[in-house]
Amino acid sequence: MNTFSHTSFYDKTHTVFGHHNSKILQWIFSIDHKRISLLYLFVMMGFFLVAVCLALSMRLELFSPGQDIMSPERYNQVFTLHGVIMIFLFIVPGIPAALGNFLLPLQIGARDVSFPRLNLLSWWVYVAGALLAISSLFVGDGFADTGWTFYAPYSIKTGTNVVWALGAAFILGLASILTGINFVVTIHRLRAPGMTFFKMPLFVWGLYSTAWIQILATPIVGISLVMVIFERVFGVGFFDPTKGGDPVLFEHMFWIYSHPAVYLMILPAFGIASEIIPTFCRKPIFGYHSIAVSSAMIAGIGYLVWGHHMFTSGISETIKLIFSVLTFFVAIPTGVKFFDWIATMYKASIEFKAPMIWAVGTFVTFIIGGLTGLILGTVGVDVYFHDTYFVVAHFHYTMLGGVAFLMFAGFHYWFPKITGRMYSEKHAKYAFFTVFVGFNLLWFPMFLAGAFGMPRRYFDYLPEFEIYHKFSGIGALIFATGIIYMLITLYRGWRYGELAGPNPWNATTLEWQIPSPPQLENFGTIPYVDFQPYEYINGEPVHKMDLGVKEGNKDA
Amino acid sequence: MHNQPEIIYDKQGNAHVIVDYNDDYIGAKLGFWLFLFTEMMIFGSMFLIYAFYMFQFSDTFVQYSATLNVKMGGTNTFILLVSALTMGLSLVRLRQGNVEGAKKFIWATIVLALIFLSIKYFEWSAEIHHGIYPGSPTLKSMGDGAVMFFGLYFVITGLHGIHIILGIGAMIWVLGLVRKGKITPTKFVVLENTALYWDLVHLVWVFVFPLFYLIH
Amino acid sequence: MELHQNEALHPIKASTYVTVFALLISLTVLTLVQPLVLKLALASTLSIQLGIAFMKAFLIVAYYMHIKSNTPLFRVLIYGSLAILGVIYIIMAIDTYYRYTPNDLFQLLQKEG
Amino acid sequence: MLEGMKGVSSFASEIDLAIWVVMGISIGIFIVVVGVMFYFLYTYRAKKDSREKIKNIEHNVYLEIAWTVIPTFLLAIMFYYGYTSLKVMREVPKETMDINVTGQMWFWTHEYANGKKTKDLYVPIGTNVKLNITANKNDVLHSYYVPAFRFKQDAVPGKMNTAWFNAKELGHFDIQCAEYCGTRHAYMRAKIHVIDKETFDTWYKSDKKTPFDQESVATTKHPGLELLESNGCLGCHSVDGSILVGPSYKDMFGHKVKVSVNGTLKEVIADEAYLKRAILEPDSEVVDGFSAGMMSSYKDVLTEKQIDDIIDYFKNGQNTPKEDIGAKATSILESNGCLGCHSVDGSILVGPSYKDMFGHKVKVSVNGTLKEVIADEAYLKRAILEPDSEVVDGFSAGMMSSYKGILSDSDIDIVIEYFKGL
Repeated sequence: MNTFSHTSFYDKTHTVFGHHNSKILQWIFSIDHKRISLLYLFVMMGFFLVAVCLALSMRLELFSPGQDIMSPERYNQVFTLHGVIMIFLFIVPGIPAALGNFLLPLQIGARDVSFPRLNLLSWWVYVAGALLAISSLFVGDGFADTGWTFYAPYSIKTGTNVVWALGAAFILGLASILTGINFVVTIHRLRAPGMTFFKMPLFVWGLYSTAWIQILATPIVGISLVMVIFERVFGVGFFDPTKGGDPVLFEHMFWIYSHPAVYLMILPAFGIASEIIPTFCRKPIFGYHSIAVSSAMIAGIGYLVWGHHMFTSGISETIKLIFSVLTFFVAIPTGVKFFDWIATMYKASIEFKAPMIWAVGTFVTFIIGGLTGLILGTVGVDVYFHDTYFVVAHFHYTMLGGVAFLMFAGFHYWFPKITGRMYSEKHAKYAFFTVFVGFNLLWFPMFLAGAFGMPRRYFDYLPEFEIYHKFSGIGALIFATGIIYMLITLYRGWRYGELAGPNPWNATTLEWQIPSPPQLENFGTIPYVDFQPYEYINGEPVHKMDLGVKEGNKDA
Repeated sequence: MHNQPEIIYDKQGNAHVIVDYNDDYIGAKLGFWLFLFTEMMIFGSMFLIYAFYMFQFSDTFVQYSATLNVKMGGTNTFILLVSALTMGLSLVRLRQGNVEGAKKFIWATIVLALIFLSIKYFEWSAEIHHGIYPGSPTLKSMGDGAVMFFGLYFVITGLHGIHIILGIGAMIWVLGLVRKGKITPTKFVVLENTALYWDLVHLVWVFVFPLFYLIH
Repeated sequence: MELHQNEALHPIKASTYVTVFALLISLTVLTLVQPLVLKLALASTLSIQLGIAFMKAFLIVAYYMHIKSNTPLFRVLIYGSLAILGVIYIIMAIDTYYRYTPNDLFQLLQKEG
Repeated sequence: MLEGMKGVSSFASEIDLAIWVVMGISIGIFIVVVGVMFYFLYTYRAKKDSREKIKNIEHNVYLEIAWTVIPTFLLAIMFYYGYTSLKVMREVPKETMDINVTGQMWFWTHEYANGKKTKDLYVPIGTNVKLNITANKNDVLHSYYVPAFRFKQDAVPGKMNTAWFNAKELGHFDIQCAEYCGTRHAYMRAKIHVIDKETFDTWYKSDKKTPFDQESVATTKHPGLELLESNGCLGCHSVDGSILVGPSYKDMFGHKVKVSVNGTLKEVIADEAYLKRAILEPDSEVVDGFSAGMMSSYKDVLTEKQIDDIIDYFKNGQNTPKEDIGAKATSILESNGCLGCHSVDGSILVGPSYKDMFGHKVKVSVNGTLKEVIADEAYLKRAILEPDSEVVDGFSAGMMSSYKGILSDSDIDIVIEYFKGL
């Protein structure tokens, strides 16, 4: 890797136990936030591919009615595993722990996060949780078959390894909390002098709001999952109707976390969009303040809307209406963000590079996801759509077509910063279009199937629905092909791409003012930040600085 | 790493200190407070479950609250109160430069915590001896309200007990750090955070005690 | 240098601890005495007990945990977090209260209309 | 499309209106937002001189107020329709026919006020029906979902939830389970049959199992089998030897079974004591090859007498041919759609009637030539498996498809046995 003219973090690092000679130990014990972020990235993408394979096997099973390649029990375990991996191992840690870890210190002008050792610990905790989840596959009756929601009392009754899966989810929650604490403290303490909250890049705002959700909401689901473990091990009975417990209480406790978790996933993704749009529009972002504040508002109101997952569960009518109103209130700041991004495009000079195309494509899919969310927030309508494929399509349009797509947009955007090289622009665009076509073919038919009454989590279905499953099955294959295509393109860029230089996109935020890939401790000189994050004049950044560590000035 | 604080100047020539992430007192405290928030949410949601079932089975809750041993619970309340004081005074002593005094107060806190645990142990054994523990047939026969009351009692006091044990562990670790000279009258944030943790443990008990022992 | 910074942040004195301790002890005695002296309905007992508990909690957080002498940041964060917990409690309370009157809102509307 | 996508309940039109309004608003917002975005993307794409034309606009207070207020207004409309559609669904009329619905692992039971219990729900047209939906305490969450009626209500163990409807059209409408409940969640289906008032009343007062039964079958079934049916046992255990989630009841009684007790395998004989244990403490001895935790105890569900009836069915019920076969055969004929074309009362539908068929002479055409055969077992078997080889005179070939692979041999035997008695 010594092709770069400087000593990057790939060449030099510090670990928790001092210095090792072994390359592997230098990675897995490194306390450099950039290395930890890459550790997260690889484990996470590995699990993403596993979950995609699981999804493909489900689509194959559902391609025709009746039992084809697996038994109903196996199918239920597969969709549970798919959900657990995608939620707890991929999308929750996704942007914050991988991209956020890499970029947060770079964007605020810090040399690392506040607690580098805690950062490494959180990765280890994450790996431990992942291993626990995976090992439960091979013990006893196999992985839990409860769905990722672990609804009691089924999760208390089933003979599968629910305790292990719950334990894994709890441990992964712990990792998420540690990351959250680290980020909040970093943002409060380590911003470069002069950088007030309203001079921070918007990705940092997204991470900040997310970190608060990680800190305040994760413990609630953590303790609820522990309660279910207690139910199974000690027979406590909080959620067990035979002992006077109330299963609906579990639904409450579960969604108090799991709904904010949705915003936990999407807020940093919005942050990525807010970075990409001004860079490729070559102008300052429209409504910086409203985008920043709306992140905090979404996080705040997002805590109080969990009940819209429970409109048919028999909760009180009054509270249904309150939840519905609050749900609509979350839509307003979200809408404002989109309007701001689109307004940024007005009188701009838009360059259609791969990250921008990903971002624009995501806007289309996420707006569909968001608007169907409004349909689902309408109480009486939700009673009809609840737990059908309409919901499945909705949350895949938001989570995959929103969060994951923006995450991929972020990969393309910061790829030159992380690797120091460029990928093939042409192949990256082709990969995007493959993914985009496959995605819509996969999920759009599900809106129709759901609207016509196809419930979710069905191993088999009435013959009326076959056509939708056929389309989805084909779409799934195209989608998976596109993902592989994208990963190959990125891999080839990493191995053989041209050197990118410090600022290939001519962007403004601090991470582009240092060499790519960054050096250990990121900055040689930390600037006094008395300017806004996105300042352009005639499409050129106003501030051009060279903040890298000067070789030889600092030794180990 | 950096012993001298790093300073940069803005255009007007004013000096600004760059916070060193390796040695950031406020950061360490802020981080610990955030951790305390997660603890607060954990106990907060346990009390939420308590409130939920209390509303449903209020008569039973009152009835079985009377069967808990107020003497033992009350004694424990006083023990925790005193231990919070000794923990605070150890911090005061340390910051006054009196390392030995600080150590004595930490020991005192550990001893008080152990007394708390042993009283708790006797209390629990008495109840378990009567056949009252989660999942027991006796408890089941006492009705749904009793299952909930004692379920909550064992889970919340158990969770609190685990926190006490972790606190004792933390204090022993702190004593080790003091001996190694890693905690000094000028570098005391670990001790301060441990004291904060101990105050939280006390704080939780402030609510646990009346809610279980005194509602009759 | 940092030591001065910290001292400025929150000077602590043993006398504060002892005073707060005395207050806490007296409040605790009050909680113990209340059920013996006053036999009240559950709601009143609860409000008295929780009222005292909140007073004790305030004393602990304010003085033992130095929030009084900390920067405003800590205070804002604590109040914010407590507010969110509080709203969650309120929402749950509404649901719990109405759970046992099926179709609560519409039943009430029907009665009026 | 699912049976009866047209709204059938009295409030379906309100729900549909709400769906169309919110969909319409959403589609409108989508077209405007995405349209404007693509217009900008096209107009302001990077060109040679576009850099000079960039305008750094960072605020516009009026615009920002507009795009906060207008969506709020649209959302208020959506909320209003959400409210009205919920209202019609939740405001239960005063005069209702009450039906208790119990969900259990993979089976719905409907219980009428007079104690009638059915698998499918039969309701008279134009009547307010109130459903009290629950699940057994030792069961799990289910959700009673009737797409055509536009409502859905979770069945929560130990809690009573209500729903109501007033069916405006005759027909048969699907009930599905919409809350994940385990292995056979997808098969937890039933139907609501909306029938006219007279048929309903006659049936309601009779002892017939369903309004479509030709004769009262209540007496022909073994009481144990009925209990197995109405308690949902048949959702997991078959009576014909096929393996669902649990072992089949066929040939169980008196035979040896391998069970695992706390992890160790041992062999027991399925006698009365064992079967009783299996019903009351299903997890204490789990039959080898099946998993624990799937079945919940029926301790508080079945009475002593009922358990005895069930065990008596295992012991003797399967050998009481006459009455039992009638019911069994009817259900086979019904569920395979035979009765759609063949009657049992002599009337001619698409195919010949089953009445007075067995042992009688029939004229059939074989490859165009007519010949006379006697409808014996061999002939009937051929007629079921290769229907077009001999077509009864007066009916056309190609109407019926072969039931090879659909009906098991034992099914065919039962059916033929049944034909003998008609």
